[in-house]
Amino acid sequence: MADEFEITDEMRAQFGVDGTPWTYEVTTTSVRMYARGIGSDDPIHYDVDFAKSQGFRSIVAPLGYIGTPVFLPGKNDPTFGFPRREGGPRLNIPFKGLLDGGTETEYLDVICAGDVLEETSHLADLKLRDGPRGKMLFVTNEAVYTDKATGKVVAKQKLTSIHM
Amino acid sequence: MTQVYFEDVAEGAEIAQLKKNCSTQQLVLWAAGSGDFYQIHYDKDFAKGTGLPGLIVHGALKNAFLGQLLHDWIGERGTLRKFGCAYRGMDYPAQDILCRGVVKKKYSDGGKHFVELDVWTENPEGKKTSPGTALVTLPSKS
Amino acid sequence: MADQMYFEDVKEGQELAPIKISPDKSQLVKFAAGSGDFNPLHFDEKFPMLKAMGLSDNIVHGRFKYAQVGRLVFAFAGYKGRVKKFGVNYRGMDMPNKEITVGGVVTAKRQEGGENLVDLDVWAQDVDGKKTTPGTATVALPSKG
Amino acid sequence: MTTAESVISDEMRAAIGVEHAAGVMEIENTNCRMFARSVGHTDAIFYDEAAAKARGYRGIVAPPGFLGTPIFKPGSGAGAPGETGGRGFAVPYKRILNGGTDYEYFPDAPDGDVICAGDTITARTKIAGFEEASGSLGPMLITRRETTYTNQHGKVVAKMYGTLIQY
Repeated sequence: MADEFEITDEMRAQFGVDGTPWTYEVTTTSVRMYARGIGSDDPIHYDVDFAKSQGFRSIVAPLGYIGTPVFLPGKNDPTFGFPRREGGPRLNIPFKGLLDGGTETEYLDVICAGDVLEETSHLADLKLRDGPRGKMLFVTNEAVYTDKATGKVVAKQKLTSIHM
Repeated sequence: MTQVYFEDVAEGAEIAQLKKNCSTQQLVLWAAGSGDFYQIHYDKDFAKGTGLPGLIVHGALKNAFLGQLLHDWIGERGTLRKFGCAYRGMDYPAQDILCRGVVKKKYSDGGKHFVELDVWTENPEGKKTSPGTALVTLPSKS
Repeated sequence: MADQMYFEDVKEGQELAPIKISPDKSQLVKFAAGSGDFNPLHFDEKFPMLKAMGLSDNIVHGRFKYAQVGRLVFAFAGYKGRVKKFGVNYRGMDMPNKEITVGGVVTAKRQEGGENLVDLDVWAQDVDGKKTTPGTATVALPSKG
Repeated sequence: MTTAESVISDEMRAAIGVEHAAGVMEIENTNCRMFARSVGHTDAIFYDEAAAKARGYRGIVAPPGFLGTPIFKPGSGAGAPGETGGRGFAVPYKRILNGGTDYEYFPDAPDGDVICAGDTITARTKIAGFEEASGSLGPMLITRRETTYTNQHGKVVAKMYGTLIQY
């Protein structure tokens, strides 16, 4: 039961264990669509020649966009598009409610159209707090994005979900 | 998927049907896939403001459904040459859209084996809301 | 894009030029298209989960607000600056067609590892002034020197 | 209707066959997949590069009816080429309908090709003709538009025939 839920050593043992890697693609059309989606009219996100004139490889991915996961029917979530990959952490969470708690991105390089990234994701943190309606579990996953062409890590993103 | 051959096809015969039923989510997916963000397909109030009874399915989506019907029928070795439809009636979310096709004519020309079809989408009342035609080639057993 | 900001130009307590946006349903559908998040919570007013959550209308994607904070920080950094890090927490919901104001303020400047870093508090706030999406960011700016 | 009442002007006749400014359409892995996903396609050639190559294609195949994404410029209309052509003439009709769309493909080498991810397609639209008719909606003007899609190798890969009805 949710009220008796405690974080166990077994759960903590899953910290840092990566699931199967997945490919994320950043393309000119995907960058432009994201830029339209956030209402930006900055030509750095739309005009390849302009972006190159400013010293970038191609149009720049807006902050918050780190590519689109390769979508394969049956292997990705049909609503959210994220991969349903094998391996990685499996938590048996007894809470019914779910909220998006927060997003934090660390950039080690600028992401541009044409980039093909390998994403690996692991459980980074678990925190249990007492909320007004009982226990709340904060689950933080960290995704690491590596440029397939250079082998360099370009971004790390932490996503926190709140289960209550 | 089994391959259909030119010899298997008879004029007047119906091809395997494809049934669709669009959720609001599918209409939004289509907006994303096609780049058509006209609000009559996902904003109920906007649609009603233009005099429509509610959200309607994009005509081009029904056209693409016919493309899928044909692609799935011709198999790996067939080619899709022509397809399309007229937009004659509206379809709505959460209602079946039945995609159908009937072989109109078959002929061989220049070593290729052509099949002409009538294709259409049909609403639950049996009305052809998107009638059209198609031309494909199929492989021959010989 | 405004003129390039340089490290020397920045003062602690300085406020960033705010972004105001009132996302309508069309904007949220375009964000679904751009982000790949097609959760009907954000565009289908008949989606059963809305009622279960006690909501009468669709809600703005948290990640949409995150991206607006991203626009703010990206504009502050300019093409020669680099955003090193930015993060937010989702503390409250925002509804479509209601104005969201995205703002930020410089909390510190420091030099580290050869970089000119500026720390910021950033947020998205609703029409009542409630910061529904508070966060922080760190930007590296070019120097005039 | 008699010819004396024709709404087809000399200006309109002169516009037949004249190409509009060319538009560029991009075909990429991400937009092919998004289109295929939005239709509900199940064939892996629309999603998986390895599967498409195993079937002899250059890359992920553009699903039927997908002719790429126009390069979006903020502040300009995002309409695909051929969607709006022919609306600019002074005719006495207020209402407009998309009458239908037909696609033609040219999959045979050496003159044709199959559209795949990685292609950049140039789309050129012209008015193929005007017709007048009288139907249940009253008198109407039918504008037939034709868009030709040429890939980066100079091969015509598709044509789109559109019908616009004004009444």
